[in-house]
Amino acid sequence: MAEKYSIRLGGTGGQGIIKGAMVLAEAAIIDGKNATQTQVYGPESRGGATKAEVNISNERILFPLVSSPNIVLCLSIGAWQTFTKDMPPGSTLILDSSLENGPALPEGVTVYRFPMIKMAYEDLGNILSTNIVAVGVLNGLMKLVSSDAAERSIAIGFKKTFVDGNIKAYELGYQAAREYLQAAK
Amino acid sequence: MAEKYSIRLGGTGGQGIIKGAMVLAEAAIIDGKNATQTQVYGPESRGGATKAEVNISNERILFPLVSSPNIVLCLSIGAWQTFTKDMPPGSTLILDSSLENGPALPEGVTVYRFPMIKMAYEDLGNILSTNIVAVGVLNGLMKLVSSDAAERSIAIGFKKTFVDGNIKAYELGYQAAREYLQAAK
Amino acid sequence: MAKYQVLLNKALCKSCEICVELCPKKVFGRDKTGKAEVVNADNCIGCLICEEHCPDFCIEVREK
Amino acid sequence: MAKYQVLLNKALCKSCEICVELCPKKVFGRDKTGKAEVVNADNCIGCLICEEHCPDFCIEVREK
Amino acid sequence: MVEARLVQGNEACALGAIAAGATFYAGYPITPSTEIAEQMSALYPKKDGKFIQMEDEIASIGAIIGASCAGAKAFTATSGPGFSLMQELIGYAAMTEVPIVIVDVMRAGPSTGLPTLSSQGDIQQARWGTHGDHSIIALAPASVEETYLMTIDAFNFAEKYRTPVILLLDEIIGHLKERFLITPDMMPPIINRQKPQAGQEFVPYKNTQELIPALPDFGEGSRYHVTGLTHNEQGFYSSKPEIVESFINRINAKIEDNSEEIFRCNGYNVEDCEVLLIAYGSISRSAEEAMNNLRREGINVGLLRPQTIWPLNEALIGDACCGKKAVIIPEMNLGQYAREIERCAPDDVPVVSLPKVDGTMIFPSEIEELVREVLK
Amino acid sequence: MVEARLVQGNEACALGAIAAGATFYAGYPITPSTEIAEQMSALYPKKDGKFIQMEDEIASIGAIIGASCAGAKAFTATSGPGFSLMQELIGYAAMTEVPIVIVDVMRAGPSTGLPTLSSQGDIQQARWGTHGDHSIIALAPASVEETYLMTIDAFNFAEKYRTPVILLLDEIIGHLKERFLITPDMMPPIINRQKPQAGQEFVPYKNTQELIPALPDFGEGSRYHVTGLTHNEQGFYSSKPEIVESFINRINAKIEDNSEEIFRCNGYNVEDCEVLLIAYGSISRSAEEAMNNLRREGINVGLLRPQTIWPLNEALIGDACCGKKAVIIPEMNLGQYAREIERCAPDDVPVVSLPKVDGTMIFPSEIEELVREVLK
Amino acid sequence: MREVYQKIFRDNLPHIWCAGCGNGIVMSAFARAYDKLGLDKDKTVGVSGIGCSSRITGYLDLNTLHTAHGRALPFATGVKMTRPEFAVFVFMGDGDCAAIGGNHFIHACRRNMDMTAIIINNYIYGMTGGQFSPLTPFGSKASTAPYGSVDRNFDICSLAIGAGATFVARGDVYHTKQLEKLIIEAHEHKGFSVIEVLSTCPISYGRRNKMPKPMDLMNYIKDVTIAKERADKMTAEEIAGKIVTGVLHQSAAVEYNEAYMAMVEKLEVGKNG
Amino acid sequence: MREVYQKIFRDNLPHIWCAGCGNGIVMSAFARAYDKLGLDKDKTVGVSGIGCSSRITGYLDLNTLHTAHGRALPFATGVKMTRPEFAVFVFMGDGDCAAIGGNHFIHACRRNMDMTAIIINNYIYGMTGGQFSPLTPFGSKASTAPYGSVDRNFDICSLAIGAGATFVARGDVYHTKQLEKLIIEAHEHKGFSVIEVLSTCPISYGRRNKMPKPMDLMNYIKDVTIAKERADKMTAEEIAGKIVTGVLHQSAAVEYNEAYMAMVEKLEVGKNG
Ligand SMILES: Cc1ncc(C[n+]2csc(CCOP(=O)(O)OP(=O)(O)O)c2C)c(N)n1
Ligand SMILES: Cc1ncc(C[n+]2csc(CCOP(=O)(O)OP(=O)(O)O)c2C)c(N)n1
Ligand code: SF4
Ligand code: SF4
Ligand code: SF4
Ligand code: SF4
Ligand code: SF4
Ligand code: SF4
Ligand SMILES: [Mg+2]
Ligand SMILES: [Mg+2]
Repeated sequence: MAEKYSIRLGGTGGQGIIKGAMVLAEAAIIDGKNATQTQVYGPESRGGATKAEVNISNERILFPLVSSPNIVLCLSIGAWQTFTKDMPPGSTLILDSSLENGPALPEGVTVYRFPMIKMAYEDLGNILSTNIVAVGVLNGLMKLVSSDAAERSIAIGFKKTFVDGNIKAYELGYQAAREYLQAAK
Repeated sequence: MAEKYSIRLGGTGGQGIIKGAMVLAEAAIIDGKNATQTQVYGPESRGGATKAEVNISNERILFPLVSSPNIVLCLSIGAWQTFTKDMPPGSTLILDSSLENGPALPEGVTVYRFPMIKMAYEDLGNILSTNIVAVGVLNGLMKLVSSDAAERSIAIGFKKTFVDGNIKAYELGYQAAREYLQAAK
Repeated sequence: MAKYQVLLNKALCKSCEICVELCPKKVFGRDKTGKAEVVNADNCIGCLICEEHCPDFCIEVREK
Repeated sequence: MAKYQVLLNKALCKSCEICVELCPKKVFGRDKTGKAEVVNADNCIGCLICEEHCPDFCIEVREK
Repeated sequence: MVEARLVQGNEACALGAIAAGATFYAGYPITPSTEIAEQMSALYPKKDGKFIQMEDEIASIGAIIGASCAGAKAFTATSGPGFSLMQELIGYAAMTEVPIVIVDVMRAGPSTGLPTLSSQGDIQQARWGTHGDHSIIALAPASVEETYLMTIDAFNFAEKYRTPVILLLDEIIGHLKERFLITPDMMPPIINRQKPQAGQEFVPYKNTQELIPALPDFGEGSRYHVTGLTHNEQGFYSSKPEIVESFINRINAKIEDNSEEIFRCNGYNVEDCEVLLIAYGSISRSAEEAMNNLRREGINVGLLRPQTIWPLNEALIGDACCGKKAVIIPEMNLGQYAREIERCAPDDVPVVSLPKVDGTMIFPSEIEELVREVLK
Repeated sequence: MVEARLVQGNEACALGAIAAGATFYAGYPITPSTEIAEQMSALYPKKDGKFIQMEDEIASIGAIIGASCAGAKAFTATSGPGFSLMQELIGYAAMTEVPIVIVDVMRAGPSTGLPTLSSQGDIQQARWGTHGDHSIIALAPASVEETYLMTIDAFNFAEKYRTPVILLLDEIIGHLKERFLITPDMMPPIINRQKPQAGQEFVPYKNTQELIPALPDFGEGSRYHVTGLTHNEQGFYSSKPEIVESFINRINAKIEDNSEEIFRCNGYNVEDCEVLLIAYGSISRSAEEAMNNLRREGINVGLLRPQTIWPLNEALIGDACCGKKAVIIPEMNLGQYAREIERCAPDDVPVVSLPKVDGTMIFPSEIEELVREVLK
Repeated sequence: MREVYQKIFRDNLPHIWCAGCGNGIVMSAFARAYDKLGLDKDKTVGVSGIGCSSRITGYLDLNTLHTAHGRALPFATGVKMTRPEFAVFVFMGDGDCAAIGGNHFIHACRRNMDMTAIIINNYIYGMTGGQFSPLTPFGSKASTAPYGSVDRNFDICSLAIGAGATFVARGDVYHTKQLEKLIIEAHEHKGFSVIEVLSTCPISYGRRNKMPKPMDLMNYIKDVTIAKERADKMTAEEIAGKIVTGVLHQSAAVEYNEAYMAMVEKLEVGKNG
Repeated sequence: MREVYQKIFRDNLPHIWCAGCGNGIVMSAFARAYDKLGLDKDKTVGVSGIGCSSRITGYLDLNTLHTAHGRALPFATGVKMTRPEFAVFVFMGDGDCAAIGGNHFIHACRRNMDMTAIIINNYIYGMTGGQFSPLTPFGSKASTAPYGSVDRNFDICSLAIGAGATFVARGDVYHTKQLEKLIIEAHEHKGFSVIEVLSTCPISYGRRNKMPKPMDLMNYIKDVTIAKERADKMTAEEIAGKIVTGVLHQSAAVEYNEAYMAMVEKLEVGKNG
């Protein structure tokens, strides 16, 4: 694993982007890594595009924001429009399959598409678990944290009644990504 | 007249000390001189000893307070106790005749006693004019301002209905002082 | 023919469902993104409840 | 003989005249400096009006 | 006004405000500023002005900002505790570029402190009392006449730069009564806020070269939005970094870039003296007297007397300090202005603070002593 | 606390307060400090503490001062606008020597400004926001763990010196979530206020050599009077110049004379570097990253990272600056701390401010660029 | 959009409010009332504090003054005293008006300066994410009252009456026609007029109090309110638990600027006579 | 001096108040009431703001807290929440309580924390030399109302009731026995209790309003007041122009600290259960 992973999750208010980022960051910490998690706050995020960012590293993380993301995951068109501009070559973009007509991408960005919203809504019957499906997909693709840590992180981050559902969501996303990668091999 | 006269009036709250000082200062200005007038403000003056100070000079007055008074006039024992300590040699102290058992005076201070309170109360029937009687006495003794200016100053400083009474008070004090000086010659 | 025309500015709609629930004549439904949609325009009786309660000024009901 | 003793602490008196005016028995007068002075001690009926109204706690009325 | 009169500093401030064209006063009483309110309550009903006593100092400054938006030249007066309470809205006025004048008659603090005694303890607060980065104009007169004239300056600066201006009187100046004669030749011209030019597109907060927006008063027709949020040229909230940055820089630059014009001071023997005194407000009078006394003794002392406290003309002060055996700053606080002089003065010039915080004025003799000691 | 967790800065502050023994919180919500209030409202009912939401920030600080008099370690949290409103009573706490902690999570100002974005714009306000002369202790942590530990320091300083202490978080630190693991060895000892010694005559505000009065809590038996007026050793109002002076000097000296103990900082390559960065709070992280990057390039950069903002250890800073090609101060304001460094640094060392006020964090690359430019 | 809205809204929609937020409903009722009042926009000033609701001034094409949290009324006081001929409308949230702004509110009630205060009571601090306000019902949950609020709440209308207000009314976002009418009556009242508007904040209040959907709150308001005309005919028991809407109090007293001008005139007569 | 005074006064008389100032009368009534209540001085806190009246805490041998202008109640709130077993008395002037401190006052009324607020209403800002306060009667003269005040005044008792206070009384410095009794009743009331005390300020109020002598004001108070028991039996016309004294309002509501502790207990039960 490279020295530092910078991940950005984008969506609209209510999609649980921040919670997703927290689950990811907490999992990294459970794995014994360092992590920082930040987000855009306040009325601006109301309605418009929200982002939440995570840095993961084995070393001390100094600059805590994401200046140049390795991975961006977007659940809304607004997020795609706003948060992908600074993606460097070699970085990865994960889009929800429902998104269309987004902006052109910077050179050298690898794009994946997964129907994360649909998976949450149709397969799990709960659109609110989109964020954790997304974390599963992201981790399935990039292997940032151990799945064990991810699940413990979910257990920490949610009220008891929601833990199982979210672990299921995580696994659903994770499996989808693993299967895709298997298939792509 | 010397370069700068520094005068201090002392009394208790309600004796109109400040008004007296203002009349004196305003008169000096009418005479074309410079004058500053300051006083102690606030709750401390309530009940306790009050002082009001005046500097008169033909030149610009820089330091506006009185650091070393040429003349001190006291209408209460508290004032005598508090405000005479820093009197330099050659300075003049004017005491109301009713005051007894005051502190010892610094060397070389000339003392005059006039029954100013009594003059106001008995001769004028108005104890509230003590302050202007005092101004009259002070000016009669020291000739700081012209009597014309003093009377115009009174006319400026008081409501119409009180002007005449106060001019009378001024004259009473002034005359008493002049007569005393005549007699003393 | 219907007496009223129900105009809906979807661009402003935030999917609150207030119009859907308050319209006495069930004129509104939801599209698949959750936004309001005029489904029974002809039923409109011009009561203006929808217009006055839409927090985002999406609706205008006009007499034809 | 009078039943009450009227004690006056002149040091605290500020000459407000409240006692002079409120005492129903005219127990108080003024000295020449304006301060209160007990002038008719024997008239006192112990109503405590003076004591309770003196703003400067100068007065104490004691049963003898 | 033809005859000299005995006038109090606070009264001169009231009269100066009227002369500057101020028509609105809102305030909450506090010693030693109260006479200003009392004057306005007596004068305004007779002079087409409005006086209101608000429920507190926050409401007072709020009301004058509102009045200013509606077209009045408006002011308030207070002292330390009230000045502290006004800080949030001083920042609001700076942010929204609404001209107002705040008179702070300084008494000894902190907290309730010594309500009736003097200090110059709010010098740094005038600059830094509110949160965030903004610049400020603060003036400190040293006589009753100067109080009158500098009250007019305060309104002029407020109008010209569309900014809150702080007039710092110390209690001694506020309560001092002295000879007062203002002749027409002494009067500064009255400046009124710039209005948008007819026929031009109205962009309320346009970032022009002059850095100062030309805004109409409410009711003059061009409706616009006033907000304490960072805003774009149209006046609406924006958090775009480039807009925020240029806005914050503009409201600072419009003052700092004009510090040469805004910073006013008098100098006496500044250039050829050995020891330079720097003093403001009432204490500059002690300093001047000390200077005179010392010069009579043959000690070569000079005096720099800033009338403007903020913004500093740092170059001017630095130059003035250059080559002196010592620079002495007597002030009625623990060296608040001395810190600034220290920053501006060359390293090899000893900057000596003469602080005093006991409520009493610094006597000329205290300054004289220190000068002698420093020269030893 | 054995396992590392993901914790937010504001949350760490709340936990730190509890670890310090704080049992009372009063506050008024304001972004970006609100999470602290929310934490306390959830935690205190379960931990024998008291949480109250007051009607405004003035009431909030009033309540914590009252609570502190009654024996609680008490604190509040706010941001710029609320911090401005608290100024009067910060002065009151300084004057009455009541230990309290005020957390100011700094957002971009002035005024309402940019409520959700970060700044370090209240550095000077923390020092000078209230009227009159008083000294202050202000701390600025740079990580979530440090926020926890320095919250404890804040209470310790407050109790030890009987003074208000300001904890300055910038929004980035307040809202940052990161790895958090406090092991017992990291924990500072907990300091509690000194009480009067039994058997000795009780003189509430005795001016002893330690300069800090030993006061009982209300209810502990020695009744005394607390007032924001200048007061004598007995605690009652006095305007006697010598009493006022010794009192004001004492409450300033107890902090300034201990600046060596109170001023804490970390240094990296400070002594042998060519260019010294001085940075605090979140920006010190950008500076450290920039330093690391530049050193990899072979540019000899060092970093001084003050944890204590006020009081300054001026000698230490002056020494650190000595002989550098340049000292660069990146900060999220218009150079508020740089002013102080300028004052302390020798004249021949260029002190370069790297200000930023657009609401965004200073990136390491911005610092790197400036270093390179300065070295050109 | 209907013309009356276009006439008074600025051209900067969509607004920032959440889906189902009552602020928009108040804004359109205000627009309709304003239109009926036939006032001159150039001579109308809208003043607000800080909060979600206070953002309303940003959308109204008047002279608008978005002030500091809690301070709208002092600013409005300065405006109105300077230009008594202006129509002044003050928009405040429940926190803005009753928490930090409470003092200005009671003093405005006392002074009786001719302006209209519209308090949008969504029972919560919306803008800062859901802390309880002085109008949050005792026992309700909020982000700073996770176990239910232990703070008794004000009845802001009683408070206004106790403070001496001369026109006090309560409306709500369900009864939009009544609200429109109340705004008109309030403006027409000479003196300081207060309208509390019960409003909806699904995000910061509803979600924590088992009314997560906009319509949950709308239904709550619909059920809990009762018009004064009806309430007057009911017994205390019947009204228990209900919130009365309509004009709750109206009385006559001298308006502040008129009292001021009367003083001025008296002085002038004195001068000339 | 009577022993009850010596027991609770500090040894620092004479006080700073002017001749005939009502503050001293309130102070002795308080001392008598305090003595009868039999409270522990070590566990009693006296809190005041800034003003002549607020100097009272300097003379009382309690734990005393002389705060900032208008802020006595928030300080008292912090004290009482920290030590609910303490007896807390809060002394405020009319300006202190109703002008700058108005917001804290109404919120204290709302919260209903168990303490006693004594508002010494001398109709004026005494300390600063006679500016009008929100309780200065409309039309009265003051140093900032040289032509008579154009500000309507509060009825502070109505305000307290409107704000939700559970005990509201009015006494005066003429009826000293009643005042003593009201202070006792107020303290014994569980919750926030308010007593307005009509008092005399000959220097800053009386002199400007044709009542220059202490007894002028005393007589005014004597004449204008009427006990509630009597007023209740009179017609509105008969009462017109009178000021009613006595306990004006009393109601039951949960006390703040009790509500807080009830919440804590519920959580503990939840924890254990
Ligand atoms: C002095 C100050 N304190 C606190 C805040 C933070 N703040 C902004 S809006 C708000 C409360 C909003 O509640 P309300 O007034 O009810 O308006 P709403 O958002 O619910 O419409 C608070 C506490 C602030 N901006 N300024
Ligand atoms: C913040 C602040 N503003 C103003 C003052 C000045 N001030 C001191 S006491 C007072 C009013 C006193 O009136 P009141 O509360 O009625 O008490 P009284 O003196 O009449 O007993 C004022 C305005 C202050 N100390 N602090
Ligand atoms: S006007 Fe009435 S009937 Fe027509 S759509 Fe709207 S709510 Fe329905
Ligand atoms: S009421 Fe308006 S915003 Fe809500 S769903 Fe209907 S059209 Fe959309
Ligand atoms: S107790 Fe009554 S009768 Fe006796 S002196 Fe006092 S007031 Fe007069
Ligand atoms: S009431 Fe007291 S202070 Fe007043 S005159 Fe009588 S004894 Fe003196
Ligand atoms: S938080 Fe509440 S009040 Fe604010 S915009 Fe959203 S729904 Fe409206
Ligand atoms: S000014 Fe009035 S209230 Fe103050 S001490 Fe004097 S009489 Fe009493
Ligand atoms: Mg609200
Ligand atoms: Mg009063």
